[in-house]
Amino acid sequence: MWRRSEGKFALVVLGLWLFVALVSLFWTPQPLLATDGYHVWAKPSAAHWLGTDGTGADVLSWLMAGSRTNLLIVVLTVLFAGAFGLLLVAAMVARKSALAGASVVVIDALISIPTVLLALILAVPLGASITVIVVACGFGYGLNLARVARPAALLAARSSYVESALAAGASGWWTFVRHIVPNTLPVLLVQLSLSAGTAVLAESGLTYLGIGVPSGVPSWGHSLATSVKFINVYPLTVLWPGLIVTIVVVALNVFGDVLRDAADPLSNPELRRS
Amino acid sequence: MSVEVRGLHVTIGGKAIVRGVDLGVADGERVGLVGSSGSGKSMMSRAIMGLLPANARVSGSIMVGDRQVVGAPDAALADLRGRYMGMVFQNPGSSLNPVMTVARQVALPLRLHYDLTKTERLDRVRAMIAKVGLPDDVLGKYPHQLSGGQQQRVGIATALITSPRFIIADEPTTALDSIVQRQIVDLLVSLVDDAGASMLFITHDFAVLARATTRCYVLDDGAIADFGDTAALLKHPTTPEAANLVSAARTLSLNASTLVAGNGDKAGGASALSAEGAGSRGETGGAHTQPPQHQ
Amino acid sequence: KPNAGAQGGNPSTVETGGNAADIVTIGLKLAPTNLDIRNTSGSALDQVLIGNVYEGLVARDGNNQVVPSIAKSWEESKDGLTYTFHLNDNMTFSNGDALTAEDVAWSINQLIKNQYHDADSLSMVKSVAADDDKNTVTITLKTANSNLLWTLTGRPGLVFDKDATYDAKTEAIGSGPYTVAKFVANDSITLKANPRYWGSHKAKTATVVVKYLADDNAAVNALKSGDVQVLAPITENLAEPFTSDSEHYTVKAGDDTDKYVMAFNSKGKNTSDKRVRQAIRYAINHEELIASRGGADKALGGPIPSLDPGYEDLTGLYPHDEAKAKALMQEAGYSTDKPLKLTLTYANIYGTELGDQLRSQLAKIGIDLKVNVVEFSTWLQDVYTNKDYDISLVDHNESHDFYQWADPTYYYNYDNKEVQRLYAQAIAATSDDQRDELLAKAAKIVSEDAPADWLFNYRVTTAWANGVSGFPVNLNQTLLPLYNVTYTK
Amino acid sequence: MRFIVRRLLLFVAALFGVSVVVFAALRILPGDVASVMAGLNSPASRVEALREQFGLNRPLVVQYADWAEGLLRGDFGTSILTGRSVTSLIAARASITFPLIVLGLLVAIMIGVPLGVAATLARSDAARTAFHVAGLIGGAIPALWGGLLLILLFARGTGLIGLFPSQGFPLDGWAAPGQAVWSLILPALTVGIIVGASLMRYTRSALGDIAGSGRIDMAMACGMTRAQAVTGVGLRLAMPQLVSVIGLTFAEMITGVMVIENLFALPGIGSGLVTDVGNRDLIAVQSELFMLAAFFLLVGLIVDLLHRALDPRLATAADATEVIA
Amino acid sequence: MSHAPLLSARNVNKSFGRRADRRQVLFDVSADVFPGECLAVIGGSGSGKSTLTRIMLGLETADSGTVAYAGDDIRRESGLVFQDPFSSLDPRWRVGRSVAEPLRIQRRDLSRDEIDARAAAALRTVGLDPAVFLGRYPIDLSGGQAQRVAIARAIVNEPRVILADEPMSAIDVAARIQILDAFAAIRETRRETALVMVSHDLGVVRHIADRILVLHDGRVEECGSTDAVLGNPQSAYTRELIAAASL
Ligand SMILES: Nc1ncnc2c1ncn2[C@@H]1O[C@H](COP(=O)(O)OP(=O)(O)OP(=O)(O)O)[C@@H](O)[C@H]1O
Ligand SMILES: Nc1ncnc2c1ncn2[C@@H]1O[C@H](COP(=O)(O)OP(=O)(O)OP(=O)(O)O)[C@@H](O)[C@H]1O
Ligand SMILES: [Mg+2]
Ligand SMILES: [Mg+2]
Repeated sequence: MWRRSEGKFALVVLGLWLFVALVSLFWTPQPLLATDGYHVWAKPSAAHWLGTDGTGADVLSWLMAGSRTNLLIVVLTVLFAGAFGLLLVAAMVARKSALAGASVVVIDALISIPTVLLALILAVPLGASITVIVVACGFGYGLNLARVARPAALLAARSSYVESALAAGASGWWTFVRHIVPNTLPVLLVQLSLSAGTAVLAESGLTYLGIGVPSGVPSWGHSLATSVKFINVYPLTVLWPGLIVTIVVVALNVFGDVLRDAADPLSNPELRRS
Repeated sequence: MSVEVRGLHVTIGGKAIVRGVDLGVADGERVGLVGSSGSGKSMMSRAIMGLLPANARVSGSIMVGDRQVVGAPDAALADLRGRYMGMVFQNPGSSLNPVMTVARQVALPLRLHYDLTKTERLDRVRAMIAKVGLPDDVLGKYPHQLSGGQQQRVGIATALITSPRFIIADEPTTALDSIVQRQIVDLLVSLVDDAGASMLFITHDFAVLARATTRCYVLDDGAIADFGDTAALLKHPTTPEAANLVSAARTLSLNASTLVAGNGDKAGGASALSAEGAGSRGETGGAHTQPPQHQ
Repeated sequence: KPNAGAQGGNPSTVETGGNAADIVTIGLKLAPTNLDIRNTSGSALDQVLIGNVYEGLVARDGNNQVVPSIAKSWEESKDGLTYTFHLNDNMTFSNGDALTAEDVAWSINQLIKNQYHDADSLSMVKSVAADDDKNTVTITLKTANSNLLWTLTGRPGLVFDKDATYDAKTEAIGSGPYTVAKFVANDSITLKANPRYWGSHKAKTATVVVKYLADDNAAVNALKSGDVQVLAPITENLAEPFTSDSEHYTVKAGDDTDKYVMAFNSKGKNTSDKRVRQAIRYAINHEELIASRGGADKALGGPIPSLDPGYEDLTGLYPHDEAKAKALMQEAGYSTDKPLKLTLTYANIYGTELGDQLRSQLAKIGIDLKVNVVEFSTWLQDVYTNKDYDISLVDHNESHDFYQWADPTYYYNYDNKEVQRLYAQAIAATSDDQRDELLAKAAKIVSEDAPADWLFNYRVTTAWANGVSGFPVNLNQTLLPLYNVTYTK
Repeated sequence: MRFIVRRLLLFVAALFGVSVVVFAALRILPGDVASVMAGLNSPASRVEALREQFGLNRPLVVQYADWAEGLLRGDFGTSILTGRSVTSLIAARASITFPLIVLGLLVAIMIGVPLGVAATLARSDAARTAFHVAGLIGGAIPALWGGLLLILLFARGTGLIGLFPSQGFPLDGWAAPGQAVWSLILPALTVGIIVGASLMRYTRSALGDIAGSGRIDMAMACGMTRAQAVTGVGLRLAMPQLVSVIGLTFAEMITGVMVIENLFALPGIGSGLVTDVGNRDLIAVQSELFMLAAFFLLVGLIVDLLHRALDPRLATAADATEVIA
Repeated sequence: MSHAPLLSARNVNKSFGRRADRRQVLFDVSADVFPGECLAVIGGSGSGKSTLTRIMLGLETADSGTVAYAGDDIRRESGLVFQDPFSSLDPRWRVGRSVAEPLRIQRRDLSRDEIDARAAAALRTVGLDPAVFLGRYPIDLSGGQAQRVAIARAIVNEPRVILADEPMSAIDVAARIQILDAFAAIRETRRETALVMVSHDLGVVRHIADRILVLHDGRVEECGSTDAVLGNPQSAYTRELIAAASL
């Protein structure tokens, strides 16, 4: 992975992200909660590398702490989407054709409901919360995942190697876990990395709409949403979270592509050395 | 139309796939190209058609008639393809356009190269469809509604609709059962001969080879390992690569005699039966470029 | 001299000549959902309709003083129980109907009978009678009420056309200088000069469009790009590009009665402890809060703002004093190591910054403040109706609203008999001085009891393109007479 | 045919499910429209009276039945707060949101498809990398931020090159079509560029798959140039896939559109929904949510049918599972 | 060759599709497989060869008719070899793992080492050096090698029946010889093992089969010893098939 330049980029960005998220648990340049009403919207300085925001809090500290919230959201969303998506894939490639047919049609129907509608409805009982983002995105992306993975999964499910395994007495579950999933993995990886990126984007959108991350919880979307209205006055404060989100999303997408190539024995001859 | 390949090299991603091939097909001649899987047969056909993948590096020369293919701009090649050169693909299922009806598919080269009215075009398509032995009602059908043999006939009709002077058939029968396989080979041979065109026939089936061609090349790992008169080559392969292939084929043939008797009914290949037919082999490397004595 | 404040607030003295624009667009923030001012709460309606479309029996000026409107004069009986209003002559509604004493009496009686919004502020009214011949309206009270006239400047005093039928949610028929030509919910209201207007506040600009720009950024862009000529309010911090460009723009903060009330549930589990409440008041650095907001707002030490009767500077009662706050918390059993967990619940319209700042300030004295920013409707349910909260934060922008502290059932849960007694006396007072004195006394007691902290008196910042004149700067979030507004390019 | 019937039945079932879920979910909200209308400082008796007046005290089942019965008649009810029929409310907002979506989609298609084709045809590695990077970055920009950048660049009055209005919709709405379209350009560009970037990647990958499938070879063997084959045959073959993708994008665009509507102060469905939820105008909210869901379900249905119509192999299959991909 | 069939199908009928699409692909087909013999099933494309073998193996159920197996569980005592060597090996599994899969499914009693040893032995039987091939991925195999791996996988648990569905139409002639050699080796070492081979390549059939079953459009055209069927075909269809194959 490291050998390709885009792999390097993705690994560096994601590594940095993880590192900063961990560090922010123990240390931020300024205490996260410290506000200073006398120094709001301060320009970058030695004490505040990226300046301060509208409460006089340190922008860098909030961005650092935001990275852990976003990491949490991304990880949970991807896990949710992955698990839900795989469940749907399992249903779609089931040998019971009624189940397979029904799941295909149901997915096709549900997939047209936008994530934000789901989030709006979920936010009704739950209020603005990370759960809303994770569940709404996880659900939507899970559907997407299933749909995108369907051809590859079906191809694997109907392949002769699955037939051979079945003929040798394997259970449907065995073939699913050992044959179908690994052979769908390249598609899954790419799609999950897309989902991860979209989750970061969705966080900023939903938080801006007031149904995402609740107030007081640092996140990039929060930093973006609270500074957005000051773009004409303090454009730099808006620049950072937007830039970070863009770079991270690019890195996540690239990561998926590179990981697919690197982790797949078919496309990576290195892995095939015995 | 004659085809002259000289010192052809094809490299993809640093891997040499065709390595210095010289090959010639004279006007009106049917030439075979055999070789085990992965020896570069399809790559040769793609090179001649100018259909190599974008990342392929080509050197050498390929003359189709008096035109150079290597390094020619895409537009010039497009003008050549379909008009002077036609191609029959190995797997019709995956090469026929699934959203085109048979009529539109077959008419495509006409549409691209000739300025005909709709009815003129349809008439020609209808005639061509009849020639390949398909009923008229397939015209409105889509490829997936046809059987494999029917699909392959559509492929042949498409390749031949403009009466090209040169045909490449790249393993056109491997996906078909033996009865259909035989029909297709015979059809192709008769159509090519009727039109007086020349053909490069790629296969690894020696029975088919013997039936369809008069002269052939054996390709091994991107280079020509052996060449000569088909019947003679099958009878007395000289190089070990050729010998290996021929002996295997012989072991597995239903009865050994049919293998060489193959060229049979159409092309007057009876002469191939005689051992003397091999006489022309072993001469200079340039011999194969000469037009064969066609009966 | 009506609306002196409005005039005074505008330094531009450009005379409106022939080149005055016949359309002025104004950007406001909080949009009304409908036009039904009798049923729907919210100051957005008062702001745009009162004085522009509907007129009251009496009106208010920019200093929050009662001035004539439909009534040109009035008399009050000695005992303070009878008010006689003398109406103007030849008044008409925008539909052409004549505005008579009958309409006035009907409007107020309907309000009381149907319990329209704010009806309970007229609970002391015994009867309202019209004398069409003399063109007078007489209001008789059960008990004397020093607040009656002021109350009538608001919704309870509005006069509607008795004979007109229209969909009050989407249309408005009043007697003011403007009519509503078009109303797009949550987006805009187009006001057109009322050709049948009877009075002296004749509209100077033919069309005034009020655009509601909920998004601050959109608002700033709108003023910058010339899509609107006035922005009220504009966040002080956002006004910087306009402040620095005085060649093209004018930015000014006006006085107002908005009180950012941070109420401590007086019956709450932890906040019933007066020491905790006092500690919080000492802990809050009002000056810093105001500075962070751009410095336009005024410190406010008690429940009565400067424009209301009974005002007195109480900021000295609880000066910022962290040590004292810590000591009080210590007494109550908490410290930074063993913090007291409290939840602050407030509506999302006020932004997240305040919550973050308060949490930061209170953390220093051992309070772990959880900030719960909710929708206004949720706040209404949980805090206002169910009184289920520790600390709440609301901008109480009403004027003359001290009664809240004298009502033990109000969501503050504040119950002080002395305050209640003083307030009752103030209401019954027949002289303004007496009333003001009693109110000031009560206000001081309230502030000392610390049932809330008054973060600041919010002053609305207004920005306009130079060339605009006649736009009121004071009180313009509740009272926005537009007849005088012009724009000369 | 059986497929269509089944798909329609499912559509109806999904609509019913959505109506129940939406209705039920909204009833969990704290607070109601009566208390919002009464606001601060109204006595409880007034709130109660308003509730009674609006029928909010009836059992939920009765309220649902009432609403659902209206839906069947095509009557979405009357918004309690604004007093307008929900139908006209939705129509007014949709007249901004849908043109915005459509314009955005047009921009996306105009950007995404040609660039996707160009990326497929690119012969040099440098060009391919450039397209790749552009696609990656374009798709990674948060809508909110992208909108702001565009405002900074092109907004009339504030931008570097002031061209387009950056906020609000003309008062006369579509009565002034020129102005209306003009005010939608920046928002549409914002959504369009972001969606276009991902559409470009989809186009490229779909074309890439097809280019390797032998169909392009066949077309070229018939005499097409590579460019002709990719644009003519390749795009047509990719069409079913692209239609699906665009259908999904269409639905996903609404998130961006909601943000964008707020940012550009457009009184569309997105900004309207958020206010209505805040005001607890549940009759309006439930109808709006239902309409939106129905609309997107309909888009899904159309896309599915279109997908079949575009691929003759699917048209005769009884079940989508029968054809892989 | 014993006289009790190891596997026998009687009057098998099979249709696919529903309602209007319904199409019968097997009509009253009967077939016997005896221990130790090699039965070739030949016939044109779509004649039902694969379907018949799948039914005999229990991968598909017949609409009517019976399949009897003179053992315990055919699934555990049979091996399956497909036409396309690459698609029948999981491309993401190493050869060793693929070959051992039937053991891991069926023989929970065996230890890891035993399983590895048996997989190596199976590879050796088909003429592949375990040291070289165990760790490879299918993509790095030639067609002949891949097909032999698939055969190794089919025989690893010492099946009593091997079903090979067109095991060599996708590979070149030279590689076919290797496969035939592999089959020969198996029949050498395990004389009881029956081999059912579906093919339309009569050359191959002539080379290996003891008996031939000819299917045509779902019906048994004829059935008899190799020499009888090829030398003296009874039905017109068989004659045509032979003539076409002779070219
Ligand atoms: N696009 C490609 N990129 C890189 N290598 C390729 C590509 N296409 C084919 N090859 C390699 O080129 C060699 C020759 O392939 P080619 O398809 O010409 O073989 P062939 O003789 O036609 O074989 P077959 O009989 O299996 O069709 C093979 O080793 C193959 O792996
Ligand atoms: N799962 C299925 N659903 C519907 N039809 C099927 C199915 N499987 C096979 N068929 C049909 O049954 C018939 C017999 O198929 P089968 O695969 O047994 O033929 P075959 O003799 O093996 O042909 P080939 O030589 O091409 O492999 C064919 O017409 C085929 O289309
Ligand atoms: Mg080939
Ligand atoms: Mg078969």
